[in-house]
Amino acid sequence: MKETAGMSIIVKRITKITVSLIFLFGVYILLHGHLTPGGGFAGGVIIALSFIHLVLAFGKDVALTRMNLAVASVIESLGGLLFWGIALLGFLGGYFFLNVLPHGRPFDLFSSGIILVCNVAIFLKVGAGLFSIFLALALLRMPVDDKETHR
Amino acid sequence: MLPFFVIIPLGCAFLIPLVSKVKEEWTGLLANLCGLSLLALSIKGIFWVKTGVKIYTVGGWLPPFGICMALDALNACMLLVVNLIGFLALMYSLDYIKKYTSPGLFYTLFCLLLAGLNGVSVTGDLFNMFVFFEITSIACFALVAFGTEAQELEASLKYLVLGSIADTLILLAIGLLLGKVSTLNMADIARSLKVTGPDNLVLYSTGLFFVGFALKAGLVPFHAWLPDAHPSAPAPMSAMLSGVVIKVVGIYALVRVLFNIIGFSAMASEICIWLGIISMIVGVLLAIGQWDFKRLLAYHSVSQIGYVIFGIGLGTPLGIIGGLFHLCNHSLFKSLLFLNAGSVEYATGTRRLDELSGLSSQMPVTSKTSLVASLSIAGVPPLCGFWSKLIIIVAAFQAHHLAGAVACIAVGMVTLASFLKVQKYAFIVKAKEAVSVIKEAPVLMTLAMSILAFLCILVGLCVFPVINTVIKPAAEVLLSGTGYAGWILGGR
Amino acid sequence: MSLYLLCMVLMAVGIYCMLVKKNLVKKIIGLGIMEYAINLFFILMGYRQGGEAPILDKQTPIANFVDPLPQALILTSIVIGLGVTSLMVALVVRIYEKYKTFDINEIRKLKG
Amino acid sequence: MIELHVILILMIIGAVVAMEIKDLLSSVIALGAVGIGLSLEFLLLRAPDLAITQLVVEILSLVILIRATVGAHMPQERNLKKPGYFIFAALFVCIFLWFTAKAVMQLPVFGQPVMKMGSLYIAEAVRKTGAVNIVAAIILDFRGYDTLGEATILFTSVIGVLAVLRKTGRKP
Repeated sequence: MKETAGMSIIVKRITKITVSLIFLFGVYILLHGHLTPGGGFAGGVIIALSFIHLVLAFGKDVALTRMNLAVASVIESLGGLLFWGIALLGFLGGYFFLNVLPHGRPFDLFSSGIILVCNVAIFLKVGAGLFSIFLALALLRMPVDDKETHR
Repeated sequence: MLPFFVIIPLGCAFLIPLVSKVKEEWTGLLANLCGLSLLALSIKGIFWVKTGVKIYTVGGWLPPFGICMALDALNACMLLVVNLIGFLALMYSLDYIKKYTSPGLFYTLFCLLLAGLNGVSVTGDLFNMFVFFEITSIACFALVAFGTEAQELEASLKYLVLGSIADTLILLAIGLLLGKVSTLNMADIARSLKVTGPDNLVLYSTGLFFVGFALKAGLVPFHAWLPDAHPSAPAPMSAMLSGVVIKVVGIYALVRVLFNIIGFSAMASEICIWLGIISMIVGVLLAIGQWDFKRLLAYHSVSQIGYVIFGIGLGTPLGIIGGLFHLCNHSLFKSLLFLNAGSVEYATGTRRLDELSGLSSQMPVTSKTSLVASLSIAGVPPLCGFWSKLIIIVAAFQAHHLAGAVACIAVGMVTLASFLKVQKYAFIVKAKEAVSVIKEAPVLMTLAMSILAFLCILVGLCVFPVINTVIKPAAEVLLSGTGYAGWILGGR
Repeated sequence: MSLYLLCMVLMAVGIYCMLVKKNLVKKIIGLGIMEYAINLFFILMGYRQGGEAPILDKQTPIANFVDPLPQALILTSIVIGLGVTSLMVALVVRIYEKYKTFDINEIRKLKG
Repeated sequence: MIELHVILILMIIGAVVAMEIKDLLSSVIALGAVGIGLSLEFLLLRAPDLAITQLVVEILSLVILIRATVGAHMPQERNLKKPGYFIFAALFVCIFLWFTAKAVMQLPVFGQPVMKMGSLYIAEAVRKTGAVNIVAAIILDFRGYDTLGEATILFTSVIGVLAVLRKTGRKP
């Protein structure tokens, strides 16, 4: 059953190689959001796409053992709470959404205060959220039992 | 204090999915806590705004640079309406939502809806307003389809198609204004437009705003989605949709843009008046023939929104006071009526008026509160609906708008007839056979309904204090027109 | 100017598609086209002749940048479009499941 | 600027194809082509942030749309029998285009935006936020509140999708 799920062996083989590369690219886009084009949102979508890639190549069952809908929605909420918390952190300096962290030197990776942290939060939220949209749509078509959709 | 109107519901919305993993029952309590704190905050806001307009700069960036939030009397009034109805609907949901699966998702969406409505009310930035619009709309689309029956899905899809056309038109209008003045702060736009004066572009964006907001508010040529979407939602959500959403997203945003950003012109006034009259008449005529309780209420919403836009469109101080007062009153009695319809459906399982009978003995609280609400909406003294309709009619006579005044009176009569029909079929006429299985709705549902009925009577009895503390300052904000820019930006 | 007009033609195609087509998937497509057109319109308004992307460089100082404000707004707008589209797809999939068709003429249960 | 015109005209052609073609899968793919064209336009208009985002969002929405349509029994789209509705819609679109054209004529000439706020942001972004990418500085610092709203929209639609896709809505 496991052998026949998903696409052919060629696709699976190549997916194993490319998925990690796509993942790395997503992280790069995320971390350099304040220096180069990209940012948390684009990075998050790329990560979600890398997981979707896995699901498409290996079939739902294999992919679900690593990442299921419940985990995805928890990560999404956590990402949201993180972003919300960063916004609240601004109250330390007196204003909602104030950039309280040190700005650092321009062109450094760790610069620009909350922007990097916000990018990470958006990344978690967008990646997990879009993946769970895809999973929910994909699971709906499965006629057999779907424990994951019951919450 | 201002950002907390958005922070609290957002935080709750992000927490509820986590809480529902642990214990599903706590989600309702959390949501109610959120509603209660928002209500307390908005009551405080009403008194706080007496000392002048409050500005909050998000992130410490001064107004044209960053996003600012502004609290004036009009905002404060809208926030009070939103959070009052929101809290009571949440309280009602605690029992009502037991009929549905996954209450966690419902409460999450409801908190997001509250966040969106509060965000729209409190913001002073045009694009930010659009963003919170979208939160509101998406939460509404999802909540209308919450029952996932075929009809509900279809109503939600219809709402989504028309709603997203409206959003696109509004975004286009914002884009045109942005291209012209290159700023997004409402006060700054108002000031820049005053300098450049009106031209085709501003006129066209006004038209786009008009169509977009009228679609959102369900005014008559654009009302096609409303009678499907409002009855399909779960009852507390219907109460929110009819009581609050169409007003904040439609009327409030429209008058804010028309009066305070672009400046109220004679042409806009004419359009408002005629849209209002047509909505009043068409809405009530369509309502007469309805036998579905909630659908009938939805058509009456169209008609009553017509009163509001007619009153505001008159542009006179009395007309604006009447319009805003009717807006607040309508959110009280229309939410109450939708909650009544919900509890009738909860107890009997049907909304068809011809299948109901003699509920007054089995459901005493529901029938009494619905009597209060029906008399209010029909404009029977001394309930709240009477006073606001009276003010609107007097204002219409004062403005020498006889056609409007006559239409108001006639529509009021037809409304009375229509609600007498509801009372007769659903509550008064005795049942042919004994239907003893029907019980009164659970205690929290009756409590929410009783509070709303009490408020209807209270507002009707203390008309003048209510108008003086809440409505009149709000009307003054609108009357000050583009002078609003001076309040926000100060001397700069 | 001609670019603005072409962009509006694209938007008109989207509106026409949404109003006329009876297939639900076509309605999603119309919504998508409308969103593309409006996103493009914002960016066209922010373009500056011979401008550069608004990202600073170590070597060259502040130069002739295009307007960054519409770009920031449209980044938000793209996400909004994605959210609305995915919700609409979910609704359409559910409706398909109930009726086994995408054709709106066969679906119409609601009156009015 | 001829390349912008060419791509935009191709996008319009793609949109018409997506609208008129009978096969739903082809139609969805044509929409994807329009989206890729949009991404190219963004790149030419010096908006690389948007080009990346548009590209990945386009791929994602294409995957979701194909997921939704593929395997569905393809209905033959029936021709409408009501020409009146066509004429009404066409008339509406024409009026829309006419008024838009009039309004658009009053915008600043293409290539010379007003940039009242834009130049302020460009001048101050690095000093005040430390971010080199000015768009990132705007979306996450100057207008960070908008981005909180944006993230919330996505959250709302995820929760909405989960709510809509529940197997049963009401308890029996």
